[in-house]
Amino acid sequence: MELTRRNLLGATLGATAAAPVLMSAGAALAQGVTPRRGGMLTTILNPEPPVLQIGVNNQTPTLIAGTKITQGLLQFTPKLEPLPQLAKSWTVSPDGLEYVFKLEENVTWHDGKPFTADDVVFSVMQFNREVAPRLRGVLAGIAEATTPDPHTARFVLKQPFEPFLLCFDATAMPIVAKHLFEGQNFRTAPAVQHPVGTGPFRFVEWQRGNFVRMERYEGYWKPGKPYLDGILWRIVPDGQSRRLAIESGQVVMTTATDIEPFDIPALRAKPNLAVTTAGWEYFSPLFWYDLNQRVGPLADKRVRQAMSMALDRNFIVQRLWFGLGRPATGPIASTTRFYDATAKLPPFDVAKAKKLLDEAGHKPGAGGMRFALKHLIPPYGEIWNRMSEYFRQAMRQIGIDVTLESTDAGTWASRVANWDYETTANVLYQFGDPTLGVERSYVTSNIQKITFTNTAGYSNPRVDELFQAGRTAATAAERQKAFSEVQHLLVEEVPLLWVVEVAYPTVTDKKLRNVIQTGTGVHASFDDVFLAS
Amino acid sequence: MSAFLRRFARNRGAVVGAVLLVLVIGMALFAPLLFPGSPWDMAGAPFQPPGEDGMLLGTDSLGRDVAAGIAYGAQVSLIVGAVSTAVALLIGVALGAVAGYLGGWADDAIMRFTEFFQTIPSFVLAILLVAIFTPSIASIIVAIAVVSWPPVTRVVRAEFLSLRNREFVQAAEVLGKRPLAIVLTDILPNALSPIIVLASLMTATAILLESSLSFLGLGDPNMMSWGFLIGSGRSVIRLAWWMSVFPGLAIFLTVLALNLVGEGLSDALNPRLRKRGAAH
Amino acid sequence: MDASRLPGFLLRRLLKSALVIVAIAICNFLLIHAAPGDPASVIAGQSGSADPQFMEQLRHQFGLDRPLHVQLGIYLRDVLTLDLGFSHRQQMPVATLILDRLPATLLLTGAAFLLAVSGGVALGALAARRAGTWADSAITALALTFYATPLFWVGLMLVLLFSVQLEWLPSFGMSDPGLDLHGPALWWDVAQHLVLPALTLGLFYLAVYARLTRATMLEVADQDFVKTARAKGVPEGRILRAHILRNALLPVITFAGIQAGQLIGGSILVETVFAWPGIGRLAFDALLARDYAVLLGVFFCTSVMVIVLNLATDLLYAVVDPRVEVTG
Amino acid sequence: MSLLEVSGLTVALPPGGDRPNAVEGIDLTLDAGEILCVVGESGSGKSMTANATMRLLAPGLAVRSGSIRFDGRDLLRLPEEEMRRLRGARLAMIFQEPMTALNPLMRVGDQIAEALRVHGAGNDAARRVPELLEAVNLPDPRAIARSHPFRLSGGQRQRVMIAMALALEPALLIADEPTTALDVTTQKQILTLIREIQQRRGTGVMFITHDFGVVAEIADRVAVMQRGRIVEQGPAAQVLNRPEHPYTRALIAAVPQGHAAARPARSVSTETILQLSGVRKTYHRAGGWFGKGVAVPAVADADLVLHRGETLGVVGESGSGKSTLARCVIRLVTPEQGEILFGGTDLRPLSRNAWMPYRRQIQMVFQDPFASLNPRRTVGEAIAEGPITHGVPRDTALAKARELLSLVQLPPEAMNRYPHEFSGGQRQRIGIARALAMEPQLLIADEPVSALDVSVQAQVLALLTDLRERLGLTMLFITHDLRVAAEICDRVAVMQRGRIVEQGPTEQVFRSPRHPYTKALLDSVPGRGWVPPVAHGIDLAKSE
Repeated sequence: MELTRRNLLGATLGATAAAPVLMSAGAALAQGVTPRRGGMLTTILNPEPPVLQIGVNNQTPTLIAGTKITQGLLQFTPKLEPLPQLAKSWTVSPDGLEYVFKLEENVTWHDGKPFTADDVVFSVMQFNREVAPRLRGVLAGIAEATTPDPHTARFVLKQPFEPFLLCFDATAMPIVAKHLFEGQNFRTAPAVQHPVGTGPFRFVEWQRGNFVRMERYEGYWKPGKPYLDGILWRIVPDGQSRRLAIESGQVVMTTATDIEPFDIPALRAKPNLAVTTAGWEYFSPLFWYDLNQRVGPLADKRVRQAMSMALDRNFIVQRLWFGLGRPATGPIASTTRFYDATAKLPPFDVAKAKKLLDEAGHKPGAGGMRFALKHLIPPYGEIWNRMSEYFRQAMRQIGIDVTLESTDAGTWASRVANWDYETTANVLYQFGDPTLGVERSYVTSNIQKITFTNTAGYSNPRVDELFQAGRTAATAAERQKAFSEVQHLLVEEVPLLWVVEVAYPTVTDKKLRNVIQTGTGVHASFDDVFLAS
Repeated sequence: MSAFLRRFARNRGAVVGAVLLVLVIGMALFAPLLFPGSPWDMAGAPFQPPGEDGMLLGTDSLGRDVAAGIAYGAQVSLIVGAVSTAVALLIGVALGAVAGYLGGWADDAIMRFTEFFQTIPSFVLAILLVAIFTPSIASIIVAIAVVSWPPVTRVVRAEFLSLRNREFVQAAEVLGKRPLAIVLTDILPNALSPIIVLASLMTATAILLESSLSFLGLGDPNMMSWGFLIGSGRSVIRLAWWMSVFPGLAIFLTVLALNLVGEGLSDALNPRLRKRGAAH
Repeated sequence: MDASRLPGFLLRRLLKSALVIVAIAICNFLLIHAAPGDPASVIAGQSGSADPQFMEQLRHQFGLDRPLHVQLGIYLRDVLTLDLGFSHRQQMPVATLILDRLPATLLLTGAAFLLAVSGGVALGALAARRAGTWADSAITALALTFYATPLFWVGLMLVLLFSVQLEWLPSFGMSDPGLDLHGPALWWDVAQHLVLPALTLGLFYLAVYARLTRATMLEVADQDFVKTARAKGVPEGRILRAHILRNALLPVITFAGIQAGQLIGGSILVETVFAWPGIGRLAFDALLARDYAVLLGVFFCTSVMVIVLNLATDLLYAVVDPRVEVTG
Repeated sequence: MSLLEVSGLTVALPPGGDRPNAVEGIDLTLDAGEILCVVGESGSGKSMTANATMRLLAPGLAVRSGSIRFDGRDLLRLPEEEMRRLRGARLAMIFQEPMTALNPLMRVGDQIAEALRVHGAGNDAARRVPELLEAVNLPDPRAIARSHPFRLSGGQRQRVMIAMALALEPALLIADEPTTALDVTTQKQILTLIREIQQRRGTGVMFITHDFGVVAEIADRVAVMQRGRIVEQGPAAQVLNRPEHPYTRALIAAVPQGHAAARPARSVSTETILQLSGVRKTYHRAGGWFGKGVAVPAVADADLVLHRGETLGVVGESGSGKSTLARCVIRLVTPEQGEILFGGTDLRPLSRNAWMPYRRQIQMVFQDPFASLNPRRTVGEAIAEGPITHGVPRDTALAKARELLSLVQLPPEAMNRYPHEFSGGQRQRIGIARALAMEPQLLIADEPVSALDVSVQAQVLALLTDLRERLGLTMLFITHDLRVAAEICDRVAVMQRGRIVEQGPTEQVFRSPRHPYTKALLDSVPGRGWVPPVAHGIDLAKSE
């Protein structure tokens, strides 16, 4: 399948820096509206992030707001093809070891200093290497990073790594100013509190608990952009207030979890609002119930299969998520590369689930209960509580007595990291590729006392082998083979109870144009977003 | 006793309160009969308005019966209210009795301690305690008790202080009765009326406190309380008003009932005040 | 009270307040140590990694390897120099976070307090004056209703009515930063935003004051000196103002001092419902994240506010009531 | 035409009272320059009559019929505003409780000025207020005017009340028990003051009192009330000395004679049962957190001797330390110094346990019959409780209690009833029975009759006298009432500000007092010149 990769690279190699701009302008013209310069975009930031520097913090609100200030080398289409951002073009050597990025010239930081390849190498080799644990393994595979000229950055890998380019999105590999971070503690440097980037908007003011204000950076490297005068992020902690804000026009955009799923149907009905779930393909968040395999009954495959069969995924998607998203079919989301539609979980079947439990030797005891489990509720809001409550009721139906434990974010993270839980729930991003975002939850080598690793403690040598094969295979076809097999295997073993492929809604006022253009959606820099009059 | 009942019955509000309270207690006791099964069961389609689908008060976001939730919630709210009040009374009466009976430095020390607790914003302290000791029915009860005993101490101390100098207590002392016997047979029985009145008001406050804690997400996740219902209904208030309105009404009526009963008790146990009330 | 004795009185009260503040600081310290897991593990939990070396480093950094009384000493020194600790979640000193939010809370609680006191006293006085009439019954019933209704529920219902149905008032925030207002326009905007939260927070306490005022006025009205005033031919209106109300206000003042703390506590609920950017909201966010440094900071700060208010009411009481024991 | 003519006044009680009308068919006249005493026991309706005249009846009480004509106009039919203009200007009133009758938050001068101002005479208040205060014999009127009421003593406050009442020179002054709450020396001064002012200005005074001594002191004419009706009315001399109505006669007969000489001296043993020497008790008022406490000496170096079978009276005004002294003896109060020898043992240093045997030997009867019994225990339990505490079997103790009830002239059914079912006099009998249940040698009686109406007072005193003889009791009798002391005590000790200033046989002390304070006290006894006519054969028992 060499061709596929060639085609992909060919398409992007041919792309010019102006292409996306023309595309979006074209799209706008097609709707009969010329981009209008001016106007403030008011939107919501929720929950209020601690800082706005991507990398230092990687929570969704930080990423959404931070990408307007800080940029990456590339961005990605909904099909996960690379598009230029700070890199205007790039080449990959045929052996897949050498990556050369040609950078935009005339780019300046918000403090006026020029942006060069030194910044890129610093960001990749030092800043992100330290602050981004997820990429540490990938970055450790870089043998050499050089700057042949101030506008060229060259990376040589120790061995081929097919998804390497996917790591260069602003959300994964933010490019920061070397002169502001070098020699400092990256987490406490002054630039963390007052972020400086190359993006279309510069940070102006943050009244904590109230709002964050960004203004157009007049020295932005794309002439004539951005169209907007600035962005005002209001901090609205209450869900109903957020809904009211978008309905009443006090804000013109909401993102991610701003609007609760149950409010979406009403908002869809509003003629002046547009609701879309596009723009999350790069992340493909997958929701699952996490089962600690070290807990007695959960080590038994049959018990896990029974639990999986007790979940009515259609009900969950329709009733709890109000149709936002799709029932999960396996460990890899359907929007992620190498998804195999033939690997499918067995359907909802309570009777069969009970039979499986009987077979596993868990006969119903007093009160019809077979055994008891605790469930640690992730403290992230409404939908999580509902999902945990659903889990308890679904499990009780097949005779598993689930008790809920509530906790706080810190304790939740530390208990999950320390394997100190029986069951819980989680959502993980897949970052477009199984090697980047799926492998980590299943391989034996990643059983670590750190969150977002294989904390469930699932271990299967064959699964380890297959993920390794998928990681190192040089061609997409070879990778597909490995990943198909692993999907079939995992669907059989159900180490985790995959439930929903989450699709977060973006609600916009129809005056607001060009919002969702890429596979990262509202994480784009918004340099071509405008408010139609 | 019958005179007391007559006096109590003369207060119309108190009778209404007592009837309401009996209804709420009955609802709590008979919840398993009225709504067999768990209030957490998904009994119908989600977000059914009241009356539809056989659900008297509608269903919530998981299709759970709001009416069942309110009935079972009465159990939790009443238990939390009663137990935390009992604990607070235990602390408050003990401290107040010691302070009022012994006087002197013990009184001084206890009163400083009490003032200190009254200075601390009680709701903030309750939140802190529940947060630190993780939300569970036990931690909620302890937190509510910890913030609600100071008024008891004050009232009991004042009563003891005044009763301590009453002649019948002095007479008991002159007869050679032991201090503990005097406290238990002479002073405490005569200090009971304000304590009973206070207890009914405290139960009301405890129910409000519990609902506030639950509303902030500090409820016991395995206990369907009224505060939990409002908290979970709050975000969908425009979609399903019944989810927050009915539990809110349940809290309102119960707290109102307890207050009315408290006032009735106060009047009935305190004929002097009743007369004053009637005189105007 | 004689004006000449005021400084001494003030000094004694200040000393007493200082002692209470120290006691609260100690209480804070004990609470941190009562939390399951030591502060290091709490913070480690928040940063999502619990590597033993990191924990050791944190323990050393916080002096947790020192004896308890030394730690207490350090903590007290920090608190007294207004160092309330550092929020590792917000990456900011707790004192800065709180000071940023304090004005909003003061505005909200101040407005609610004024509403509660003025409205409550007025309604209570009216009810007492008209005791036994329909006006009294209506006021009493209203007060009882507000008294028995959960604060947050009232807030929700007000939003439903005034923001959602009638669209008269904004339902959240303190101002509309999108309008970029300044001067009087900004104040007007803030005032509009203030109405619902202040009403929500104030109504409960308005009920409390109305009930208290009514009860004490009826009690005072029964006292001998009121009869004296009547016997010397003082008109009813003046009896009400100069004799009854003035005496009835004494318990109201005392109570206002005591419940100031509850008002601040209530602001947590109201600020959450109305997205008011005050310390109540800060506390709620800290609560969700179990950011204990901030929570305890808010706890300490609100306690100090209560002490200051108590001091103020004591002074006011001393000025109003000549009988106050100046030794208090 | 009289200044005030009350005729056929009937005031209804709210339903559920012990009688339908508080007062019924009251006819009274009062002329200018005359003092009319309305006298009666508690609940007789005398205050109600006064309040009705001012139209200051508590809500819920309504005038059912009758008229009150003042200056020819019927007050009951005046519009409220007109009535208000009369109050304070033409009609004035002073009350019983000087401690609560003034607004605590207002300066005294302002309160007097207010009386002037509301009647349009506020302009010269600055001049008039000190004048008025001076007229009621208050020292340094300007300083007093600037004071708040709590700085003044009870007597001073009552003077302020009088100054305020007289500010606009009213034609009629109604005084509702104005001296009842005051000490006898102060009472004397206030009575003199009222008399003086009334004579100087020709004011008509309606004076409400329960005390025949006061009546004898001040009245021109007397109206006697019983259960809401006037039973006898006439010139003072006639009613006091030749009462016609049986009730009046009974009341007057109950007034203690006040003349020790009238009674033969009793023979008393010389065995010393109690000896106090150098007893001292100081109270410390707490000074708050950082304030200094204030030391108040309550008893200072008291020496006393009490012989077996003797009754020693301790007399003095309120605050003189007489009650504290009694409480020191029975260890309700721990004195810090001195010796309390009881049968040769010093009780002062004894521990609580070591005191226990003496609890049986020394007992006490308290002042307030309403406060001295635990409302939640039956009478039988209350009486038997002491012996049971001391190890007497329950049955024996209860049987004994029954006997004691008959001894204090109460029916045996009383055993199972609660205190609130009894009248004040009956409760005091229960209190006495409770004390006697311990079979004490020494009985301390702390003002045992001062809270009782005069007729009941006589019965309780008679009971005590009787028991004393029959049981051979030794008594320490605390009282502020010199007439009572004279009636029952063999010897008296006079206390003033914590010190015993004089002691000796009752007759000797009363007849030829040596200490000036004793003299002043005796001079202050109201109606000192009046000797109640002895009226034997009148049955008082019915009045309970």
